Amino acid sequence: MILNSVEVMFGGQAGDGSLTTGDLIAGVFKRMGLEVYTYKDFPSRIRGGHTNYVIRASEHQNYGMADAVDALVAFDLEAVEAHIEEMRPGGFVVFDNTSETIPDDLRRDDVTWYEIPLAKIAKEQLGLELVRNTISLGVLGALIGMDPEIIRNDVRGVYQRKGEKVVDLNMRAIEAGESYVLEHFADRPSGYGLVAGDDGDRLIMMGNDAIAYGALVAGCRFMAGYPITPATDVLEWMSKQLPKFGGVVVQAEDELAAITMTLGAAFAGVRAMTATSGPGQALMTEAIGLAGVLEIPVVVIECARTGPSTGMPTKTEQSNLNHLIYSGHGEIPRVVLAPGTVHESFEIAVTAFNLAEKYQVPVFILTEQALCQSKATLAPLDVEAVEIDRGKLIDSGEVVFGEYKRFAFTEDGVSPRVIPGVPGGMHLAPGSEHNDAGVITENPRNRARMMEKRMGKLVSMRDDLPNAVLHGIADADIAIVGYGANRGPIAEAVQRLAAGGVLTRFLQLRTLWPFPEDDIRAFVRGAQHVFVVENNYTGQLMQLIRAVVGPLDALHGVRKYDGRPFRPIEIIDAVLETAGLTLRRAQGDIAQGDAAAEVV
Amino acid sequence: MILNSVEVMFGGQAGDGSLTTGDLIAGVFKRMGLEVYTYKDFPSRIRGGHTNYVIRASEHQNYGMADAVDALVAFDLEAVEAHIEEMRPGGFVVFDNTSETIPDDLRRDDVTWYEIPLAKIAKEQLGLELVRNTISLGVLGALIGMDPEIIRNDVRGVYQRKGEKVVDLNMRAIEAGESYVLEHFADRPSGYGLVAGDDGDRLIMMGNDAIAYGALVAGCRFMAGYPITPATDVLEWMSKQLPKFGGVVVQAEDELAAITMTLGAAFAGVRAMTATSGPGQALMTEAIGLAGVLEIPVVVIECARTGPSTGMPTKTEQSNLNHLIYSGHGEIPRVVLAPGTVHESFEIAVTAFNLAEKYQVPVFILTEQALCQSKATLAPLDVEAVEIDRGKLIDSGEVVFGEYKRFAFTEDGVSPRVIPGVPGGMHLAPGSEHNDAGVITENPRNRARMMEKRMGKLVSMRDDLPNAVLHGIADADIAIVGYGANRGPIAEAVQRLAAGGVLTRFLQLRTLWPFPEDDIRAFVRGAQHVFVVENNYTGQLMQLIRAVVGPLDALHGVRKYDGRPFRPIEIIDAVLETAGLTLRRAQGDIAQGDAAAEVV
Amino acid sequence: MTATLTPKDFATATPSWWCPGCGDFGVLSALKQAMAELGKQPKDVAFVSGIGCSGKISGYLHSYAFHGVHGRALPVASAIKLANRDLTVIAAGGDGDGYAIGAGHFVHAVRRNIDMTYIVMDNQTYGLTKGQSSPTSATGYVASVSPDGNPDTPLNGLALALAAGATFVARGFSAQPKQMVAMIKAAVEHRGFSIVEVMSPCVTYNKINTYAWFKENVEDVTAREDYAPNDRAAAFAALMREGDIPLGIIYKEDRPTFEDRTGLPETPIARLDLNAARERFTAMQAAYR
Amino acid sequence: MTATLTPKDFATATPSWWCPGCGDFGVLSALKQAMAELGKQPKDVAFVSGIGCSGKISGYLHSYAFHGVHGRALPVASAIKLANRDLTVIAAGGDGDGYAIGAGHFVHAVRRNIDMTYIVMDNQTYGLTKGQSSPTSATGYVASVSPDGNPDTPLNGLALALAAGATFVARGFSAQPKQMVAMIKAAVEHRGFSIVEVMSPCVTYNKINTYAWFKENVEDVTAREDYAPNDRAAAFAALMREGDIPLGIIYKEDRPTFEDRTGLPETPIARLDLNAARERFTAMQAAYR
Ligand SMILES: Cc1ncc(C[n+]2csc(CCOP(=O)(O)OP(=O)(O)O)c2C)c(N)n1
Ligand SMILES: Cc1ncc(C[n+]2csc(CCOP(=O)(O)OP(=O)(O)O)c2C)c(N)n1
Ligand code: SF4
Ligand code: SF4
Ligand SMILES: [Mg+2]
Ligand SMILES: [Mg+2]
Repeated sequence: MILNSVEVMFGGQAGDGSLTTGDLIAGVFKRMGLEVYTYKDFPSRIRGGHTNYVIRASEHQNYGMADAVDALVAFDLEAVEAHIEEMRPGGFVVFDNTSETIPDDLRRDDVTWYEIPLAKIAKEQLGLELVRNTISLGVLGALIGMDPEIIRNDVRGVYQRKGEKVVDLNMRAIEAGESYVLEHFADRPSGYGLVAGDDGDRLIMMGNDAIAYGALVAGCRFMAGYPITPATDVLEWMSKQLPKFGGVVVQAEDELAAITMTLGAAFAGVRAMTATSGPGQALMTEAIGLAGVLEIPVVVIECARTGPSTGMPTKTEQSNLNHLIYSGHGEIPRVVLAPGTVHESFEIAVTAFNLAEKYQVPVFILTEQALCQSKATLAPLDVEAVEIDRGKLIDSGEVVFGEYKRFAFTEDGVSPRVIPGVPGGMHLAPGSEHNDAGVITENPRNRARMMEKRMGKLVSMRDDLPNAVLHGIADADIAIVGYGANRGPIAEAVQRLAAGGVLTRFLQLRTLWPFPEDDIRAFVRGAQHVFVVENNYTGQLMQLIRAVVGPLDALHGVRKYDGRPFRPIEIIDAVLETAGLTLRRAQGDIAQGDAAAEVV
Repeated sequence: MILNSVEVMFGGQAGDGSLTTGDLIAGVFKRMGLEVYTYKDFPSRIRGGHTNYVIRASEHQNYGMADAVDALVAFDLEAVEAHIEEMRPGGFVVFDNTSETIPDDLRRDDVTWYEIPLAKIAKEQLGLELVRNTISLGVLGALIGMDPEIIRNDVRGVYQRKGEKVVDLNMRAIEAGESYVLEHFADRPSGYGLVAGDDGDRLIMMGNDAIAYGALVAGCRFMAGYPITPATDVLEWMSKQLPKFGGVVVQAEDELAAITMTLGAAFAGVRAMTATSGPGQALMTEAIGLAGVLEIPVVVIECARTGPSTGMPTKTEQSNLNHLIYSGHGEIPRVVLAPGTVHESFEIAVTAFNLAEKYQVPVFILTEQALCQSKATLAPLDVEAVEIDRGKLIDSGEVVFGEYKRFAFTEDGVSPRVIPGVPGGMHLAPGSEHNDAGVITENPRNRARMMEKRMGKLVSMRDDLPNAVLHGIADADIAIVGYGANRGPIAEAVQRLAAGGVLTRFLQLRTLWPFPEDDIRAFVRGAQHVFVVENNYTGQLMQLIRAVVGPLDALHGVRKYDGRPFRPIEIIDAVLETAGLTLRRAQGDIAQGDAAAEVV
Repeated sequence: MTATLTPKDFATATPSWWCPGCGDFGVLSALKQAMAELGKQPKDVAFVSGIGCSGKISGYLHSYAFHGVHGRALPVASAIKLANRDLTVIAAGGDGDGYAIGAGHFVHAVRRNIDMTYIVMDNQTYGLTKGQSSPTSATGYVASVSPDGNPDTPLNGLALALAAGATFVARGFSAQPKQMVAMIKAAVEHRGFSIVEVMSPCVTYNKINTYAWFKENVEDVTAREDYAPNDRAAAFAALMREGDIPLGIIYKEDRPTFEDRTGLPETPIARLDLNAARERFTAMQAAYR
Repeated sequence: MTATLTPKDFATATPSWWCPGCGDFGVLSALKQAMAELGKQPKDVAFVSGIGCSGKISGYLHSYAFHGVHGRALPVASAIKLANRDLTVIAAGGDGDGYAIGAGHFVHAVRRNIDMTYIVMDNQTYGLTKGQSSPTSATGYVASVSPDGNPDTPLNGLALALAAGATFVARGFSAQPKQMVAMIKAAVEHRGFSIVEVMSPCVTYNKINTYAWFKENVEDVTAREDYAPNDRAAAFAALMREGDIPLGIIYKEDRPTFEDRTGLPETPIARLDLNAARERFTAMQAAYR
């Protein structure tokens, strides 16, 4: 049987509590010492509509889903219809047959079926239909060997504040689930098993929380935002925490206000940010140009979702990289950073604030639904290691009026920056072109010089930008480029291809603008094939790479634009097919999902 | 002396009436049978502040300024200070010395100085300082030989509605100017002369007027806009004309409203447009995505100015091509067209509306201050030749409800489009992803198919897009690429380089998106040097070209980002320097500004 | 088409995405009822909605429906009306859509007075984004983004409309269908911009402003015989009075519409022959000779 | 710094870009006078303006001045105040900047009631873009974009503010400096969001609402002894009355500010030590174990 590697999918209707149970399962897996990654696929509505929650457990962190679902817990037929094809042969389905039955055409015979009247048991034995979630938890636990004690502790932890009666009810629900399995399926093992290990000193965190936490630690004390999926988490997190640290959060009337408030706070000397997604980002376009010309440090978090327009608001995509890099009239220096893991989400949030203030530019943190709303296990975050570099900020003492020039021309293009309240620093900060003192002028020579000063910062900042991470075998013939949430599935594909005898190298970009031309040039050199993996239709990253290395025949786009993240096998297949290779070891063996899983 | 080739610059303070006089001069030149191009350089304020108006007359239309100013009419010292360096050796200055005198360091001795107390004469002899403009007209006329009769007719034409007294006053002003020259400078010829020819059947029109007129002729009957320089002209023109043709113009509360109103009108079946500039364009970003996903035909005119942010609002630039192509979250099919002349402004306006409706996509017309606010002489516009193609529009009859699908999948990606009022066509047009009937769905297969349907239109439209225009010698080793207002100075440079023995070819792009990859590939092939001429800092067009042909060593950027348009000599020099060439005929001979000017 | 219409004629096949018990159901059925009683044909109705739970309503009314971007329902709807004045144009959206991101358009649509109707479905929260405070949330309202309570003073959308020069201002409650139907009919028949704000409880997130709470707090002003809906200042005072929430047609006035003032022709612009007037176009070039 | 200040202390070296006679000159000098009389130090004044002729005013007041994008002066200024509550924050802009593109922010800045002052320089036209109709232009006002006359009903910004819950509403006239100075001082001293609308004639484009015209039409309400500026409905009625243009402090009320309601600490956020509380940060990770 397969040990310590399972991908569970919880499928039901939005608002039926499956998210809570999903989180519980993730917690139990973690406490059993396993690495966990979760992915939420819910509709853009509050109650009803198919939703599913994927929880993957393995011995090594893969930061992504496996090739297929091992265990589908389906609360209704719709869940089976929607996902039966995604099941791995040998996997199993737990189905609530209280009111529906599985039609034959859906009844795959290469998966094991556990049909249990969950709702019925919940109502009749426990008197509350809602607890069928907890029952299913007991069922799943018994089938794959989740530690009964840990399950009970965690469930207690979640329901404690609702009182002992509720806790007790849920305890009995777990019990009911477990015993049902014992009674009915003793002869039908699931084929999956977990070996309890040591939880150790680890966290389980969502990408958005890691960014928000990073921002707080980095000294962000002002946030203005307008709710929008999947960025609202950040606004909510900051609303709870900032006031505790002397800061403030403003729920703005729209994104035009959110971004201009962020500029105002930053102008006044506070590390400030806003967070939004595509539609809101579009509305912030004009103000970003103002931040650029006024050299105001702001951090803007983009939690990307599926466009265009309202698109599929709760789904993932990488289709606004172009917007972050190119939008707006006129040209400004700007930075676009993209974390690939929850841990990097924290680190990059910190870096973003330092870069913003050191170079007085707007910095975007580009993340996406499949990363920012996904949870993963990770080592504790090192707060002590965080260094705050405020650059040429003058927030105390005084400057000599007349001598001091806010937009002074300097070597690195960065001018000393006073904040209101500092004696002698009074000046005008105008969105119109201005001279070094901030006086508006249309003089052509000054204009050219100011453009050179501002844009020059893109060069002076080079050494401070997050480097690209090389995965796999440095001199392999096959190269892969990608960023963000694709870091997980690509890295896993690389690992498994290697296990299968196909060597590849993968460059994970973390700085997307200024575009790491040298890294790309060096990385692509000598590669027989270069695969550019991205979640969009037009190949935005590919276009950037082509401008650097030319439209080489060796460049291949691997794209997905259906709102769903990549599964490793999709990348493996694309590579093998294009490169005309097959794996030395048969696909089946390694399609296992966790390269490190032992097959007993 | 130099015949029929003169560039006059009128320099004074904003709001002092020099614009009126500049227009008058342009008109007189035209009526004398010459080709005229004008360029306005005014500050972003209403009264005061240096402003200048350039009027160039030549025997062939150059659509741009010459290398240097021949005749500077300076109403104050500031005008001399600002422009004396731009004067051509051999040129002349008319200076109003009523209250200021020329300091020696400015007194170039290679130009002729005509110092006249214009204001004094105006006040003392005519009793109104303002008429010094008209006096200067008489002075200029006498110096370069403008037809006195035509001058008088045109001046009468302009002031008629103000009554005979005003007309008479201005007549005496012209008189005063002419006689002053006769009395004082009979011995000092300007070195320039004009030979009155036949005006013929020609127009003189501003780029913005040509676009607005084209839109009207193309059937545009709704416009919503918000004032912004240099796009306001279009809004003003349409406000006067549309009501006469059953249409309506709405002055919106902001650009967010302007663009969404435009979408609404187009959805209802009216050819609709809006016009704006950078800052407003930035605010329209989100709604453009909606037009893309709802497949609503809208035309958006971008009259580009100098950014970023407020930048230099009255100056020219080509720095938001990237924005028009790449802005917005998610990917939509869109078209970006760029006229290079006033005549093309008319034609492309017509094409834009046909493309928009035939392919149900947003179409941008990209023009810029140096073109849209410049006047030029041109042949009459052929209205009869205009064809209106509304594509798959169903605006009458009826469709069968249930069978009809607004977003039906078709060969060319374009679906039959009903408008409200048509029986049976009722449907939902949602910004969310939807199926062919307009029902919102997050099904991955439908999503992928819808993306392919919409984006596929970029391919099906290829043959209908305005072609790129080849200027110069088709097989020359030196190639130049450019668009928009640079069409003039580049084409002139090409001509003059040829006259000097250096052969070049110039590809003027008129469709910028979908990017004409094949044309570029074919054009660049075999070129020793490829110069990409554009008015911005980062080389936006260059970046697009690099993505197609690679970062060739042969690619050279010729860029200007000081808010001023190119003069031909800047391009000539860049080409010669980089290519390490010199002209067979000495620079001086051909730097003449009008390749066709005879040098007597 | 001549057969009398019923609400069913305005039903769509699409199942609603609202939570059971959501106030928006009441708004939708009242709207269907009103359309049927007014004898409108679905083909002649343009229905524009914003983004939000409320915004989904455009998917459930059989008509030419437009589900645009957040906060821009009014400019879209205004232009549809100008483009084809034969259509009955209705816009609808939430309190966030209309009074937060859409506040600027709201004020200007009101003063433009184009002949159309705007329905604001007010649940005093941002439903679709999971219950944050909205412009109409009470001060102190505790939500995910205001854990310590909403610090802002609630916005009175109807008072705002009066200040902006509204010519028809009414408020209903989604649990009182009869009054809503009557109000929507009067609004649609009003010549000019009419606004109907409907208290539409969010049963999932707003645990304060519930059906029960509203039943306690609403008051039908039209019931008071001393109330005359033609005095702007009095209407303002009524709306501003602390305590109860006035329902009914609160203000009504006849004033020239945007169409009147611009002399918009009777022929809908959408019906014009674009190829007419060619020679007039050519003649215009004289001005540039 | 202790020496008493004069308007000169708030002057900049930059020459103004306004037309001779522009009403904005009056606003600027009243503002300098008020700042001097209030004893504010230029270093402690943050002055944010919009885009327009009026918007250029930030370049002429010696202070920490921010000349942003069109229509967004209020959010910028609001955040500056929250970031450093020790600053005196003033925003200024035109009728287009504040009531057209900025209308949404205006309404929300008012209801948020942050302790700052907003000066609207109303010339009833878009000056900088050469005289189009603005939200406050009279119906029928003829301009380049409304050759047949402005079809819209003028917007009463102060009435709008009252409807949005304003706590300080005043109007001045740039030809009456004394009153303006007093009003601006009262506004700055008001605890909360104060709005001062100043009638500031555009001598170049607006040939209707001239100085002469205003002298004819303005009326000082505070002069009427029956007028008490503490009744919102009465203030609304006064503002809405046809005919004359009321000047003076039209409404004033004490209400908790945004700062009060959010319990914003007295220490300006801009002065916080960002490296403090490291161990508290680490402790927070427990929640994720
Ligand atoms: C530009 C933009 N910003 C934010 C969002 C996210 N969003 C969707 S609906 C909504 C508000 C919903 O509140 P309301 O208008 O009151 O509608 P309700 O759901 O309460 O009916 C928001 C903020 C968006 N879709 N677009
Ligand atoms: C986003 C944007 N749209 C349009 C403009 C052009 N613009 C500059 S000032 C202005 C309006 C000026 O009117 P107002 O605010 O009343 O100021 P005034 O010039 O009358 O003092 C406009 C539309 C702009 N700068 N930015
Ligand atoms: S969340 Fe609230 S507003 Fe949205 S559908 Fe549910 S009940 Fe209605
Ligand atoms: S145009 Fe009008 S508002 Fe602008 S500066 Fe001149 S007078 Fe003042
Ligand atoms: Mg709501
Ligand atoms: Mg104004």
